Amino acid sequence: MAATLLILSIAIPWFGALVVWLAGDARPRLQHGLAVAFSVLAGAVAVALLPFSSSQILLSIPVGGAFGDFTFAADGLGVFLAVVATVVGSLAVIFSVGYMRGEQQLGRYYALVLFFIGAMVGLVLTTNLLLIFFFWEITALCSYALISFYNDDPKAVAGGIKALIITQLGGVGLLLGALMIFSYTGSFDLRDFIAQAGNIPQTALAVMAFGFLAAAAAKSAQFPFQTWLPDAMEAPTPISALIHAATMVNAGVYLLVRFYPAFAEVPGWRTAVMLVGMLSALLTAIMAMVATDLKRALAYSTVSQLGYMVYAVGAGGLFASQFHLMSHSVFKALLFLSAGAVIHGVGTRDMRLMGGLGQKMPFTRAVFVIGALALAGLPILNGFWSKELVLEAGLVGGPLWMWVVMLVGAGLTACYTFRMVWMVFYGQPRAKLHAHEAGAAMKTALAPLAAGTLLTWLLAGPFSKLLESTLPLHALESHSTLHYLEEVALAPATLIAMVVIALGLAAWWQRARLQGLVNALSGVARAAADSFGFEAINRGIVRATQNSAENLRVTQTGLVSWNIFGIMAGLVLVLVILLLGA
Amino acid sequence: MWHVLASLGILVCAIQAIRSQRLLMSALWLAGTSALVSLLLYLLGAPEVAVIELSVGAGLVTVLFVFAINIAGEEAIHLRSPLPRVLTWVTVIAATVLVGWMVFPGMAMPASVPVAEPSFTTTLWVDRRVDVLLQVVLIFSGVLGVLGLLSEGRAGAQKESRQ
Amino acid sequence: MTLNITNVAVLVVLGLFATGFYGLLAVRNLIKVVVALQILVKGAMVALVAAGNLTGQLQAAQSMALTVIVADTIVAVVALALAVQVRRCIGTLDIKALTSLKR
Amino acid sequence: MDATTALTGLILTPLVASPLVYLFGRLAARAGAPRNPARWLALVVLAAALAFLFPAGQAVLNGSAVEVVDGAIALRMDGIGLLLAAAVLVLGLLVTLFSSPYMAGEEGEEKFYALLVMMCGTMVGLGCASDLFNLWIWFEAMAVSSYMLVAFYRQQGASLEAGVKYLVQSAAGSALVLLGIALVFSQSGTTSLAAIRAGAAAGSGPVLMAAGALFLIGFGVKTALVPMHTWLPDAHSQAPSGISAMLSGVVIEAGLVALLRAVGALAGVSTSWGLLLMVFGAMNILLGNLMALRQKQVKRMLAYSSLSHVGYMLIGLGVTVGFQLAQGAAGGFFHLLVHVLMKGLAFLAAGTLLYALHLAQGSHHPLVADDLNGAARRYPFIALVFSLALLSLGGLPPLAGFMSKWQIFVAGVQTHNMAVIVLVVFAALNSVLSLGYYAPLINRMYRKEIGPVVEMGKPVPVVMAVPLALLALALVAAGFYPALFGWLVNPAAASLLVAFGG
Repeated sequence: MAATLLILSIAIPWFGALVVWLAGDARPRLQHGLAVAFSVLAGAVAVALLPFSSSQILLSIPVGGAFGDFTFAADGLGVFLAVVATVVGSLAVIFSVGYMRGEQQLGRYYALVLFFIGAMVGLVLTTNLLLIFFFWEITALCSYALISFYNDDPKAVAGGIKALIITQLGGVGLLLGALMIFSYTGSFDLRDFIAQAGNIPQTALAVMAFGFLAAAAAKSAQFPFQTWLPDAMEAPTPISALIHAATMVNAGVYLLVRFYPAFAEVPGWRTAVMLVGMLSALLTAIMAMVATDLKRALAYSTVSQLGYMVYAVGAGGLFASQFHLMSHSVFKALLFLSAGAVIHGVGTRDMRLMGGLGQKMPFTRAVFVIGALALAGLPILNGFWSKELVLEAGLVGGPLWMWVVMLVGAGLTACYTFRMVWMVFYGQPRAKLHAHEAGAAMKTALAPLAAGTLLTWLLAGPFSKLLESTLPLHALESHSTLHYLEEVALAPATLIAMVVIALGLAAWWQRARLQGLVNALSGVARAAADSFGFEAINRGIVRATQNSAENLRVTQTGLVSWNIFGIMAGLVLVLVILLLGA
Repeated sequence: MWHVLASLGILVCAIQAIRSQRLLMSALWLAGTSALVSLLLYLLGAPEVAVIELSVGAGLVTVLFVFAINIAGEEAIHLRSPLPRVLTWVTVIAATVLVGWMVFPGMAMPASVPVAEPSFTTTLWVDRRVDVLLQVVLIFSGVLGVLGLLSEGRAGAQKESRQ
Repeated sequence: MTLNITNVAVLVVLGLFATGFYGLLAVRNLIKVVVALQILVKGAMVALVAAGNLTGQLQAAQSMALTVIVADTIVAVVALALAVQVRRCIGTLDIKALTSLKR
Repeated sequence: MDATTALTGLILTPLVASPLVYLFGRLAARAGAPRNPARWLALVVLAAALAFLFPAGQAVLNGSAVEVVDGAIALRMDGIGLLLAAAVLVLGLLVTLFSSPYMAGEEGEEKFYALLVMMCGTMVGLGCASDLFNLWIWFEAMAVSSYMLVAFYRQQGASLEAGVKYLVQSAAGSALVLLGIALVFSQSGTTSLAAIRAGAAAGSGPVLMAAGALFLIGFGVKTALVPMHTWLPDAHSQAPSGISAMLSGVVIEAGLVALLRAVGALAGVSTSWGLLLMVFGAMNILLGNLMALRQKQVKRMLAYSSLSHVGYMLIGLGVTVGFQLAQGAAGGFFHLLVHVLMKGLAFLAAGTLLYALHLAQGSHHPLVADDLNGAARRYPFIALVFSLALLSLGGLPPLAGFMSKWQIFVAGVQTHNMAVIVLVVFAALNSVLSLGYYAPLINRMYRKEIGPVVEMGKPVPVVMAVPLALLALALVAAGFYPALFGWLVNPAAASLLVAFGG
C-alpha cells in the first residue's frame, strides 16, 4: 500500500505532464482542468502517505553496477517535503488557471510544472545517491525551462541559462561527493554511507562534505551562488512561488539536513555551513532594502530566509531548520502568489510605480499583509515561531557573534518587509495603473495559504513526531506543540529578538529622521544594488570563457596543411609521452 | 651495391617530385620513384610484388596522373608554402628523428633465414583470401566514388538513357 | 653500421616518410598533395616488405604489399577525381582557395 | 542457424548486396522510375544483416566469441564487435529510412545507398577483424566508401572542400597505420593480434612503442582525437544529414574500436596507454566544448560536440586501460552506444529541419541557429526530439546521456587516483559548460515569435519522423533504466579488459 502510494506520488504528476502535453495547445480549458486534476491528486496521494512514514525501505528496484539499486523510503523528512511540494504545487497550478489564462504554449508550461513536482517528490523520497542527483538535475532542468518560458524575452532566456549553469556548477560538488561515497562504501544507499561515515578517511569525507555544501549552496541560492535567484524572477509568478520559493530552493537545505549525521564531525564543516547561511541572510537582506522590483525583493528575502535555515542546520538545529522551512514555504508561496495577483492586476513589477493599491485590491492586500507579517517574524504567525526556534538553535549551537548578526538580519527583514508593503499597497498612487482584484482561481489558491500562515505553527508537535521517523542516525526527538511554544515564549532570547524586530519596524517608520544614517549607508546601498560585485564576477567569468572560445576558433584554419600539421604535432606529442613514460 | 644506388635514386626522385614546379614533371618523378621502389622490392626478395608495383605504381598510376592533369589543367602555383617554413622543417625533422631513433636499432639486424612458407600464390589466394575479397570491395567503392564525383550530371544521364 | 639491405631500406622508409610529410605540409597544389600521399604510402610499403625480409616471411609481406598497392591506387584515383571536380567547380587547384570552411 | 554461418552471412550480406543495390538502382534510374528502388533494397539488405546478427550475437552473449576462419585470417566477433555491429546496423537502418525522402530526387541516389550499405558492411567487418593487416584493410575500405558520401553534393564547393580535407587527412592517417603495421610485423613476424599480444608481453622494445604511437595517431585521425580532429567539423557539416549521423554516430566510433584493437595488441609494451587515452580525452572535451560555444551553424556545432563526447569515451576507456577497472570501459562503451543514439538523433533532427527549411526549397544554405526561431510552433515533434537529443548531449537526466557520463565518472573516482578524480571534475565542469551552447538552441526553438525562415518552411514527411521517434524513445528509456543496455555493454567491456590484460 505504502509502496503503491509512493510510486503514485511520483508517477501521477509525470503521467499528468505527458497527458497535458498531449492534450495539445488547441484546447486550453482542457489543459487547465487536467493540470489541476493531476496536481491535486498528487497532493492527495502525498498526504495519504503521511501516516505510513517510516524509516524502512519501501521499494527497491534492482539495477546494480555503477548505478546501485534504486531504493525509495517514505521517511519523515522525505514525506514532509513531498507533501510541501505537492500541496504548494497544486495551489500554484490552481493559481495558474487564472494567472496564465490566454497564454500560448500552455502544454509546455503545465507539463514542466507537473514534471517538476514529480521530480521534487522523487528527490526527497529516494535513498539512492544516483537518484538524488538524477532528480536534483531534473528539478534544475525544469527550473531552467520555466524561467525561460517567455523565450521571446532575452532577459528570461539569459536568466534561465544562468540558473541552469550555476546550479549545475554546484551540482558538480554533489556529483563528486556521491561518486566518492560510492568508491569508499561500494554502495549508493545513503543509509550505508551514514552508517559507515566514521570509517572513511578524513580527507575524503571532507571532500564529500564540502562538495555537498557547494551543491546545497548553489541550489538554495546561498552565498556565493546567490546571483541566479533574482534573475530567475523572469519566470511566470506561480513558478517563482512554487520552484523559487517553496520547493526547489529547499532542496539544498534538505541535502544538508539529510547528511548532517555523517558530516557533523568533519572539522570546520559546521562553521562553514553557518557562515554560508549567515552571509546569505545578511547580504541579501541588505539587497532587499534597496530593491525596486517587487519579485526581486521577494527573491532576496527568500535567499535571506534560506540563509536562516542553513544557519540552523550548521548550528545543529535540524528541527528548527525544517520547521522554518515549512513556515517559509507557506508564507513565501503566499507572498509570491499575492504579488503575482498584484502584477497580474497592474501589469508591472516595479514597486516605484505602485502605491495605494490596497483600495482596489482589498483581498490581495489582506493576504499579502498576513504573509508579510509572518516574514517579518511578528508573533502568533508561523514565521515568528520558527524564526525564534532558529535563533535559539543558533544561540545554543553556534558562536555568539553570528547570533548577533542573525538578529540584525531579523531586524532588517522587518524593515524591508514593511517597506515593501508600504510601497505596494499604501500611500498615494505614483502612476496611473488600472488595477483589478484577483480572480476566483487565484483567490482559491491564496486563501488556504493565508490560513496556513496563520495556523501551521500549531503543527509543531505532530511535525516533530513525523520527523522522528526519519532515517536512522538522525537524533530527532519529538515534543508536544505546547513544549515548543513554551520554549519560544519563555526564552529571553525571544524578547531580544522582538525588540530588534520592533527596532527594524521603527526604523522604517522614522525613515525621514534617519536620513543622515541612510545617506551614510548609501555606499552600502549602491554596492547592494550591484549585488556586492558578484554579478561582475559572474560576467567576468562568462566573458573570459567566451573570449577564449572565440580566440580558439582561429585554430580551425580550414587549410589542409595546418590539418596535417596537427597530425604531425600529435605524433610528436605521443612519441614524447611514450619515451618519457618508458 | 645496387640497393644503395636504388635507395639514393628513390629519395632523389621523391624529393624532385615534391620540389618540381610543373605537375607533369612531378608525376613523372613519382613514376621514377615507383620504378626504383620496385627495384628495391625486388632486391629485398619480393619479385612478384615488384612487378606489380612496376606496372601499377609506375604505369597505371602515372597514366591516371597524366590524365587528371590533362583534365584539370597545368596550373602554376609556385607560391610560398602556406605554413611558416621553419615550422614545417622542425615538425618533419622532429617526427622523423623520433621515429627513426626508436625504430632503427630494432630494425638494424641481419635478415633472418626465410622460414618455410607457402608460395606467394597460396599466401595470397588461400591464407589471405579475405584481403583479396576486400580488394574487390575497395575497387567497387572506389569506382562508385569516381562515378559519383565525375559523372556528367543530369544532361549526361539523359543522353545516356536515350542511347 | 653496415649498409646491408635492411638498414638501407629503413633509411629509405624514413626518407620517404619525411619527404611525404614535408610535401603534405608545404605543397599547395591539390594534385601534388596526392603525389605526396603516394610517396608516403610507398614508404610504408617498402617498410612492409623490409619487415618480411627481416622476419623471413616474405610471402606474407608480399601479399600484404599487393593489397596495399591496390588500396593505395584506389585512394589515388578517388583523390584525383576529387581534384578534377574541385578544379571544375571552384576553378583552381590551390588548397589556399579551399578554406571557405573554417572556425 | 549456427553462429558461424550467421556471422558469415552478417559480414557477406552487405558487401555482396551493395553492388546489387547499385545495379538495380541504376537500371531503375535509367528507366526513369520516379522513386528509386535502391532505398528499399538498402533497407532490406540492412534488415537482413540485422537478422543474421541475432544468432551470432546470441552466441557471443553466451560467452563464446564466434569465429569465421578463412585461411590465415579469422574474423572473430567478441563483445566489442557485437556492440559495434549492433550500433552500425541499427543506425544504418534508421538513416536509410530517414534518407529516403531526404535524398529523393538527388542525382546519384543509387550510389548513395550502395555506398551506405557498403560502409555499414565494412564497419561490421572492422569490428570483427582479428588480424592487424586485415583490420587496416577493413578500415581503408570503410574510408574509401565514405569519401564520396561526404562530398556527395559535388556541385557545391564547400562539400568538395570538406571531401578533400577528409580524404587527405584520412589517407595520411592510414599511411601512418600502415607504417606501424610494418614495424609490428618486423618484430613479431605475424599480424595476428592475439599472437602479437602474446609476443609483445614477453619481449618489448621501442620499435613496438613507436608502432603503438603510429596506431594511436593513425586511427586517431578517424576517431577525431585533438589535434587530428580538423577534418571532422567540415565533413560532418557538409555531408548529407544522414551521413553526418553515420559519421558522428558510428564512423568515429569504428575508428576508436580499431584504435583499441591495434593498441590493445601492444598493451604490454608500455604502461602509458591509459594515460595517453585520458590526455586525449581531456583535450577533446575542452577543445570540443570551446569550439562549439560560439558556433552559429547548427550542424557544425554538433560536430564539435562530437569531439567532446569522444573525449568522455576516452576517459572511461583510459580508466580501464590504465587501472584495470572494467567499470570504466563499461561506461565508455555505454557512452559510445548512447552517443550513437543521441548524436544520431541530433543530426537527423537537425537534418529534418535543414530539409524543411532549406533543402526542400532548393537552397544549400547551412542551417544556422537563427533559422530555428520559433520552430516548435510549426514542427512541435521535431523540436521536442531535437531538444531531447541536445539535453541528453548536455548530460541532463532523465536522458541516457546523463547515465553514461555518470558511469564513466563513477569509474574515474573509483580509481582513488587524485589526478583522475581531478579529471572527472574537469569533465563534469565541461559538461556544465556544454549547456552554454545546447540550451540557447532549445530556447530559440520554443520562441513564440516565428522567424521568417520557419514561416516559409515546408512540411516534414512522416517517414523522416519515424527514426527520430525510435531514437528518442530509446534515449528516454535508457535514461530511466540505465541497465537497459548492460547486456550489450558489459561483454564489450570484458573484451577490452581481456585485450589490455586485466
